[in-house]
Amino acid sequence: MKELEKTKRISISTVIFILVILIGVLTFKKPTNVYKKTNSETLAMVNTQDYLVDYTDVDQSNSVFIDIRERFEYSKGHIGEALNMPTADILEEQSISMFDGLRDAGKTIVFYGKTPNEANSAWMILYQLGYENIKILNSATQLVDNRFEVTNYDLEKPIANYLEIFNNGNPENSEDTQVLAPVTPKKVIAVKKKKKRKPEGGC
Amino acid sequence: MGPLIPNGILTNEWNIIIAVLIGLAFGFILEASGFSSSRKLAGVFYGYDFAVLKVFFTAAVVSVIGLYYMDYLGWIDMGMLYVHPTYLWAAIIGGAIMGVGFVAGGFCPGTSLCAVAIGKLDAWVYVFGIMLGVFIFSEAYSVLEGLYNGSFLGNITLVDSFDIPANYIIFGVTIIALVAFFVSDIVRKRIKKVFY
Amino acid sequence: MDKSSENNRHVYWNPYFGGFLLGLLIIFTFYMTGRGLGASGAMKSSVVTLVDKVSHEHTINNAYYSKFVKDDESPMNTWLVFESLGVLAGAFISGSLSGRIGFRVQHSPKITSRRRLVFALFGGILFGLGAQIARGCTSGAALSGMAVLSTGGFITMLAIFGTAYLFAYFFRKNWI
Amino acid sequence: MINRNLAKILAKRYIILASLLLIAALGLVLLPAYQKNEHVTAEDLLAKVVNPERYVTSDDLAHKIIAKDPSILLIDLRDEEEYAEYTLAGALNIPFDAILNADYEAYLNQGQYDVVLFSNDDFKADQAWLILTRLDYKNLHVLKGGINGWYNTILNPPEPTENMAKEAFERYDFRKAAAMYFGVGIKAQDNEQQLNRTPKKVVVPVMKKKKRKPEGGC
Repeated sequence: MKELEKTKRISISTVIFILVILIGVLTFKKPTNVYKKTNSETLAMVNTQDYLVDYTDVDQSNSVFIDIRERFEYSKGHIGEALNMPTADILEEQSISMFDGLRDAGKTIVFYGKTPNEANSAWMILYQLGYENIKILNSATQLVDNRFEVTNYDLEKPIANYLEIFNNGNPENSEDTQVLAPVTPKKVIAVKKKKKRKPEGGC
Repeated sequence: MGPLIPNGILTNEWNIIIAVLIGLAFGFILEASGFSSSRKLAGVFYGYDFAVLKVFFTAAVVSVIGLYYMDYLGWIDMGMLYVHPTYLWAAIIGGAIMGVGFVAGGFCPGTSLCAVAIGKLDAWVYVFGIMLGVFIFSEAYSVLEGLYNGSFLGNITLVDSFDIPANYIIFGVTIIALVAFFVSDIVRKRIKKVFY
Repeated sequence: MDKSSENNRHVYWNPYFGGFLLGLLIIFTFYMTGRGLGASGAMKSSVVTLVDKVSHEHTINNAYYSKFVKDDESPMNTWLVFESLGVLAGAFISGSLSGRIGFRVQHSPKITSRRRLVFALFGGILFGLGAQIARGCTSGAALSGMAVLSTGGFITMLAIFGTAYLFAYFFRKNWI
Repeated sequence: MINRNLAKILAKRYIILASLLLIAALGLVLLPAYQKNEHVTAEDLLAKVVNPERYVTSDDLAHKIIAKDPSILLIDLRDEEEYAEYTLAGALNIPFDAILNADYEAYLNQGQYDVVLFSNDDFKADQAWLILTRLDYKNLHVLKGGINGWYNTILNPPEPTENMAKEAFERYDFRKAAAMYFGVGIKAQDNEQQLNRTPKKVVVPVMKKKKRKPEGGC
């Protein structure tokens, strides 16, 4: 049983192992921003229209407008009381603490940009982080003659009957003119399995 | 972050190189721990040498503690790891057959490869036996298929089976391992020494 | 004590140290590849390759072989085969460093070499059979399974060692 | 003296080692649990959001479609009726509600094609992009302006006025030609033909992504 006498190596390696764990734990930082909503919850929320609010429906006394455009655009003109917070800054420590404060105070936050599309991403990220008191202003905003105007916006509304455009300028219907019609090739898509694979294994 | 290859951080070509390197280390550790000697291995069943139990349990405890720390620290994604599937009766019956084979032959496949490398002739025969066993299994697969594929419980872990958080299970396993080490030392002192 | 290689031959690592390094190796394996260690898979691949060489027809018709035979690559081209080649090399290095290389049959002085070889073959067959049924051997199922707390791994481990202890009595002459 | 002390410590060396191991295991139990982010963290997601690279302009897309670029895969996120009415050439319909369905994962989560998501505007497409990017799907793009933008730029481009730069005219010419290519404004064209053609079925043989399959290793 010679081997049991030799404990130098095992002692040293155990100490190193414990040290590595200790260092790892001590230097470990918890993720600051954690998703509170799963993807399917987000998808369900996005499918409702609850997060969109019209300018006229905003309860001014209990709401805070936040302009998510860049600073210079904000400086040119903005909604009266609005604060400025470009999309890139929404996860800064100060921003998060501000959102926390507003949430705890029961205030509604209304994001707006040039169009709702612009405010969309910022809203979505914060919604997934659990800030349910944020809404998007369903309006387009623009600067007209140095006055900041808020106009209604038709979100995701098809602007035209697409078929009409084909009919326009095609008054005559002849049967034998397929020559010019571009026949779009049938797209055959073979999706290969991705590089990222689940490990397989076993003995 | 990890595991590196399934997450695509390292390309798949590395897999082979790493396989050889891991094999090298595996073989070295097994051989240096004395697992190339069938009599040392069999000692665990007769109480004169508990190297198998010690190496095996230490490895299991260290790896499980290490992996869960890494998971905690976000260095590895436990969900990406391959969890050995549980086919209840296949595991029990297969394990029982292996147990008889272990005590009769004195090796398990990994250790027999080590013994093959250092020229133990009984290990050569043993490896040949394993291959014969695989051959028999394959030929009799139609008979054994029900057992092989039956009672499938999924790629479950003890966390799923007992519904206890993994950390408590690990703590329990650690205690069991330490008790086993302690008991094995007592047993070894009482049993007549066998020189081999 | 460890002056001559004759003595050195029986001096192995502290089992805790070996186990500790083995544990680190398992962590490393999972960290790199997401899978555990294994050994008997290589032997299965060899068997499949051999049978495939002898009769390709047979491997395709057999439900078990056909799982591992692919048209475009050899069944030998698996992770475990490469790992096992590494095991052979690693064990050889370790063995040569401590002077343990040499062709011999290791057996208890009470039995003959012939008896030892017969039992080795018998044990090998059983282990090969069992490893296929349980989908893994001590390293693949039990050790790597335990590292990720796999229920199957624990069951396999308990089954192996439990039965081995039960049957140890019948084989005692071979070892003690 | 030193030797004796050392011997004392050595006598207990295994107990010390065992307690170290126990402490390590206990540490795991005692460490405060925290919630983990799966896939992409919010910070990384924001960085990707701020980066405008995900947008594809309709001009670029028109170029690619006309050049029959094989690397793009168009995904129409509108519902089936709208899809049946009109869609972009070669687009595949994955209704917005269904983007998380496992059936469509093979299309969205792959490294082979540049996936271009589009809806009527880019609002929905952006939302889908965000949800899918959080899952760490790669190669996803959004058609800037969506179908409305497509209509306004390619199919019905505004005519440049006299005092505009030369590029504007070149762009206009390209758009006109592209519109022609996509079947607009061609005289003596068979309408029925057009109508039947547009909502074509796209045949997509998909290889399923390999799922974690319990495989007999040994």
